[in-house]
Amino acid sequence: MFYTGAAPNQQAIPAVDYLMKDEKVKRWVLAGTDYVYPRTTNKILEAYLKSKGVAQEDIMINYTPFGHADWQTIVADIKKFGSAGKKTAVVSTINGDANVPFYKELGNQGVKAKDIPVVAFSVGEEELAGIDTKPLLGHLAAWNYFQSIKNAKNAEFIKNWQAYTKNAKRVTNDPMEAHVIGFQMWVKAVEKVKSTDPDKVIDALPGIEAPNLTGGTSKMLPNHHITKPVFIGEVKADGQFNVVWKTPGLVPGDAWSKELEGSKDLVGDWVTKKCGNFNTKTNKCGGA
Amino acid sequence: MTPLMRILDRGSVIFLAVLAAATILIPLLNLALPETSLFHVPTYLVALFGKYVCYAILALSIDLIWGYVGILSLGHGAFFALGGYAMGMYLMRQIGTRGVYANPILPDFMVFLNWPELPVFWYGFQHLPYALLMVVLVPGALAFVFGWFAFRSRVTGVYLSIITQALTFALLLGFFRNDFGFGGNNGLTDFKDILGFNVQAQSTRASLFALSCIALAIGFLICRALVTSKFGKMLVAIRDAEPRTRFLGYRAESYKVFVFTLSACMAGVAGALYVPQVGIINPSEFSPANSIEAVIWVAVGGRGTLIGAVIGAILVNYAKTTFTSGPLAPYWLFMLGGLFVAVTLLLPRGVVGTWQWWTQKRRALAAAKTPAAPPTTQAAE
Amino acid sequence: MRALPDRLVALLFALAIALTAPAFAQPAPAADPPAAAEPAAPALTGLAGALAHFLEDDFAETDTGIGEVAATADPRAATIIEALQDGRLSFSAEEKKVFYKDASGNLIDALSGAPVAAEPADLSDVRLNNRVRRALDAAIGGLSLQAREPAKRLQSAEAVFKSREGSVLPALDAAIAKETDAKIKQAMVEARAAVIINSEDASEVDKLTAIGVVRARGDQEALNLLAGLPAGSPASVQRAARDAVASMQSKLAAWATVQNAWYGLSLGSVLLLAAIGLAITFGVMGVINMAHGEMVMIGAYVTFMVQEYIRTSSPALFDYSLLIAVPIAFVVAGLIGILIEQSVIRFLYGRPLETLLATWGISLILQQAVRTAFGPTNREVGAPSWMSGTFSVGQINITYGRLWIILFTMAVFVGLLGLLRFTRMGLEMRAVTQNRSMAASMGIRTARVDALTFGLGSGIAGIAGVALSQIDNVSPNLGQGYIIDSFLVVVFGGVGNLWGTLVAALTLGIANKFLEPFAGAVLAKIAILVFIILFIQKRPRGLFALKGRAVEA
Amino acid sequence: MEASTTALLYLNGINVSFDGFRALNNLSLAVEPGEMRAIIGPNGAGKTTMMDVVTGKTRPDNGDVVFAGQHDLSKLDETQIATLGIGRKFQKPTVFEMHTVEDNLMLALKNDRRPIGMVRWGTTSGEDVRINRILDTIRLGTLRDRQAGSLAHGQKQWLEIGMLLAQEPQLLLIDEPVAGMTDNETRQTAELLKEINRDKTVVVVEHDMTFVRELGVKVTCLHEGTVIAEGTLDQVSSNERVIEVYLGR
Repeated sequence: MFYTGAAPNQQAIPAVDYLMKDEKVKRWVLAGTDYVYPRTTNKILEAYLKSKGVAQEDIMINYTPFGHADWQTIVADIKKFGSAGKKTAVVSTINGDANVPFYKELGNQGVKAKDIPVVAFSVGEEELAGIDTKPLLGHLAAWNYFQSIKNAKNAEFIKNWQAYTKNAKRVTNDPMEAHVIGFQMWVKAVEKVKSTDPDKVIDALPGIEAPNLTGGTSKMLPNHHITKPVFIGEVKADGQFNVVWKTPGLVPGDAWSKELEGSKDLVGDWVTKKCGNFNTKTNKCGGA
Repeated sequence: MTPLMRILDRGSVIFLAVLAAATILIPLLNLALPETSLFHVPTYLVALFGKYVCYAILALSIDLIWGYVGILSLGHGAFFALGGYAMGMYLMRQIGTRGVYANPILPDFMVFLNWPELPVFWYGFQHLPYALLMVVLVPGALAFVFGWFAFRSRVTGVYLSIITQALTFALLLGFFRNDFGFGGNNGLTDFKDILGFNVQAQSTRASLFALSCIALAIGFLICRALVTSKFGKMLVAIRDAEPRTRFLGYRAESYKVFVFTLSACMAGVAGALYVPQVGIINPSEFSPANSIEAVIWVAVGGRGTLIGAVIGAILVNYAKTTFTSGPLAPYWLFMLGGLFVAVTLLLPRGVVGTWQWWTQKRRALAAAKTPAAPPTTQAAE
Repeated sequence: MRALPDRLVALLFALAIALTAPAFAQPAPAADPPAAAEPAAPALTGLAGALAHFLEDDFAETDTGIGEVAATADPRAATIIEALQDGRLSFSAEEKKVFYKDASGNLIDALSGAPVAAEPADLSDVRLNNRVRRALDAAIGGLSLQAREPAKRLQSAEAVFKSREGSVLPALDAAIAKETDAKIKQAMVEARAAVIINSEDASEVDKLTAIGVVRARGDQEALNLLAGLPAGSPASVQRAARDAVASMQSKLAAWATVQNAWYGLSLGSVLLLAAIGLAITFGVMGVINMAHGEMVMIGAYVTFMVQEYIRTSSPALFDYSLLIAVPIAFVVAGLIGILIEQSVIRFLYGRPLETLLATWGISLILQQAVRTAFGPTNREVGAPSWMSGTFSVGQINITYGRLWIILFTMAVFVGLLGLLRFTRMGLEMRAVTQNRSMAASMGIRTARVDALTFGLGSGIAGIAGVALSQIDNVSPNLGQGYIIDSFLVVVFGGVGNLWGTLVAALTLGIANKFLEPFAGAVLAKIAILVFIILFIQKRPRGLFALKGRAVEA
Repeated sequence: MEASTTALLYLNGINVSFDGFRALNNLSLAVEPGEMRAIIGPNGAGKTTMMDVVTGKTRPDNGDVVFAGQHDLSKLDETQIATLGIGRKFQKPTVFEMHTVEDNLMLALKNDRRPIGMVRWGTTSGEDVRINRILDTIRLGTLRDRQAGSLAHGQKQWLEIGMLLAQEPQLLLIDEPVAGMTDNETRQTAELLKEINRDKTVVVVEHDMTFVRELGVKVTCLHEGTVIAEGTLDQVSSNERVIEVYLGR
């Protein structure tokens, strides 16, 4: 398996860094849908925040079910949590359909990005297309790609996509870019080994490079993650993102988080070690 | 007539013969023949058929209560899923140190969620006999408690349907929670082996298929034996005139609880056989839509016919596989929705029911033409 | 005429900045290392120097620029700040000039104030982010404290309260002296107190007085302010703040209960809205309409289409879009309901379980039809201005959207009661419900009444969809989320009894919201479901059972 | 509970009301063992409600319902009352329409009523004898294998009475047994009931006065939930109050 999407260190950590530095956020709400990805991300974030000196009482973690629709209480709780005198931000790993009522409730209860910004990792252009974005102005998203990023390659991609869907309003987003990169890499790997045999392609993939749509070149790493730039965007009134920050270069994806006790010694290395969970301390494969 | 003759009428014999043939032939054609052979059954098809057979057992369990007692459960998927989870828990424990976190006791998701130790309700699941007991016991106990409350209070008809739906919905929400201890939305997956055999192996799959067929045959025989017995006649009596049975001195609710529990146990077995064959069990199995879909299998086949339930389950699922994998995939819901409407409006007896009704009518007509038909003699045992 | 005071204020402002700037930690720009490291641009002074920060296309620089622009004793400052806030400020890096567009769209050189003939080639907007917006708010707070419009003055007082920007103190004092509107004056006094509490050079006595003022305000913001007291405050001040926080917290806790009840009421009204159509089709007619949720969904999509149409044809009507959508949704959903009744349900009367299956099939078809027509993703339904925002009653926050939904639900409920009680159709409906054959023999066309009743129930579901489009996803799955809850509400309340439905919906809504803080959203919901399952077994006919047409299988 | 009565069925001061409507109003009635009693009364007099109270379908608001001098029926449910030996025929004939005549009787036969005792196939020879005897009594011998749903209305009435007999009760409550029957059938039914009355106590509710006359038993007339007259049919039908009730004021 290869991951062309973002690893937590390619989305969550840079976003938190940005909020800490630029917005001086001291208090954190980690709100997510109750499933593995938010739990992983929040676990990493919690460890990361604590390593940066954030106290336990300044972190509020909240999980809601899929498709949660009635956000009145939770948004009120967030407001309350955010009024303890320290700058507060919400890190949202809320998934799918639950986002619309969540942001609507934020808007209704007057939680503005200026007061309590919400940074999300699963809200992109496609999701915003279903929401009235006016009340969301200034809320943030962290991705490795935004449609609003200006370069020739991206402009061409957007043009082709809109022509393909015969809809000039169709938006592009990060997962699409990830597939574009992934597909190019696969093609290059196939060209390299001159075969579509999955095993051969798998061996050839690490090290392959492909241009991404944000002006750089992503590379497949031995741990089967890729290098990507990280962008932070603020929601604009038209449903697009205004890039307010980006990493200076490309960030390599970590298969195992450096922030967590159980996994910081682990690396994924499918090239030399042939193993997804190689322990650098014990020099053994298999986690322990 | 001996009891055996009552139980095994011609249709049942044919059905069991076909089932037996499938039980032997499909694994044989899969294992013994080379892949290049024209008659080779690919492993993916064996798994697919195995899935259908499990659905057929579920349909059978629904038919037993809906067709014969008139209890329309819109939450039978819950019992199926509970049986599946019990089996999944056994399979999880078999992973042992081969998990990502290599914890010998805790399944990966528990390590991930920082669970310090195995919760009590996971104890014992490393032993297959215990897990199998739970496969039957957990759905059975839930059905017993639920049925005991519901039938004693004479909750019937649509009210019962609505609260069965609420039951499975509540379980759906619960199992989605990671704190519940069953792996949250991901459920239980990444199974390695069952009784030491690799679940992915071709021979294991073939064996599981054969086992499912045998379970279907046993389930069918149990249902058939029940419905032809005096007990079964009582069930139909309750379905058609429940007050009459009470005034005759029967405790209708005891009958209902009994058969509802039995049906839930069957659904649990179906779920338990399903999980190793599809390799995953997750909370979506609890979704009310799944349960309602299972009801339509029975309606299509013909409720109150047993064989019809099996045929309906296989027909509808075969159609689903065919449509959802082809270019018509977006229209599958139209098809399924149309099926619901068409069957209830045009074919209320279902395929098998209509056929039975038609042959019976023909026989009655034939009998009416020969008035000299001798009065049936009583075969006292 | 206003030039003199403006100038004076700006002057005082500049003075204050000069005196206090180094001491401030909060307005980050001045203290930010990169800003400090910047060669202090000795050549450019005043406005020109301030504007130079906008050329960098860097948020920290822009932030600094805003502070400096506000600090210049220049009459153009307010115009420039407002232009930046509205996104009308742009710059040309090559020409090293900053421009803004005036109301009529002309490009004006910000420094000279002269219109520009030719637009520079590399003209680009000065970008905003949250940090810049906050800085803008603070600057505007200082600049428009004496604006002519009362709303603006109030807004800027609130902005100061939040920003606690010490530099505006003189301006604030001046404004307080001139202010005649009691409410605005109070807000300004509170803002002043906020500034004092956070200022380092205010006397202890002043701070204690200020804490009193803030304590009297008593809301979450005030609590927020006092809880975040600067670290170096004197002990007596800290003690006073602690006392104030404690007393405010206990008061707020009491208010929180009221707030919870309000949330419950609001959730209950959503449940009621979703269930009320079902109370007609299921409760009155005994038809198990599993496609009820899809009628709600259709109502929501009608709202979407109405808004789309208004957006393209007459945007001025946007605020009325929901009002326009209500009758259309009623008619569309009602007609679809009648179509369903005529084509399917009428053949299945007396066979409720079959109706259940057939209508489930219809619900799948409707969902897929909408998915095919509109796509699987959410559709945007906007909130009209009168449904956005919040207001407070005591310490509870009431969002306009929720308030309108509650009122709307009550209106629908009362309207329906009236319809059943006072109209010919309602009379016929009740007659058919109570004794079908008698009604038929008295010349009531029962088949027609059935169709109309079903249409009415569906139409009401459609209306519910209009309201629910404001709080939920407008997607093909919208209806699925409500169907089980709706049935439970109707069954819990007692079939055939509208009042029962009302009581059931509100009870469940409030119970849910009071359970949520202890159990969390999911467990609360599960608890409610289990409660209803048990309750129905205790009282199979619901809270208020009435004898309607038999719903038995 | 006072057991000072010899009556098999003893109702005393029964009140039942539904949503404000008083269906039974201080109703008192005693039926002696071995008696056959006819109950008449206009529509809405409470005849069926009275049967509901006796058989446990409706709980009385107050009053005593005593069976065989020792069982308080108001505390028991339908099933328990049926097991005590009270059989009931409904106004609308209620048989198991999908089953054959034989199966209907087989299910009604006095036997083990627990689910587990029912898991067996076919009938024993002893049961056959009992079924045959009942079939003779109810004159349905030739229709043994017919589906009950396909029987004529009168035949269904008889089948239902047959099921009551199979139950072997002490007391039979029979609600309108001859509704929809031909004169001939009515006469046959009267004979049937008389035959049954030889060893069982019977309470018959009926509108058909010819039928009641045919039975020739003590008659109780109900009106608005209370007894207004009791005696032979002639006595009752000459009672002024009864005439007033039947003919209107």
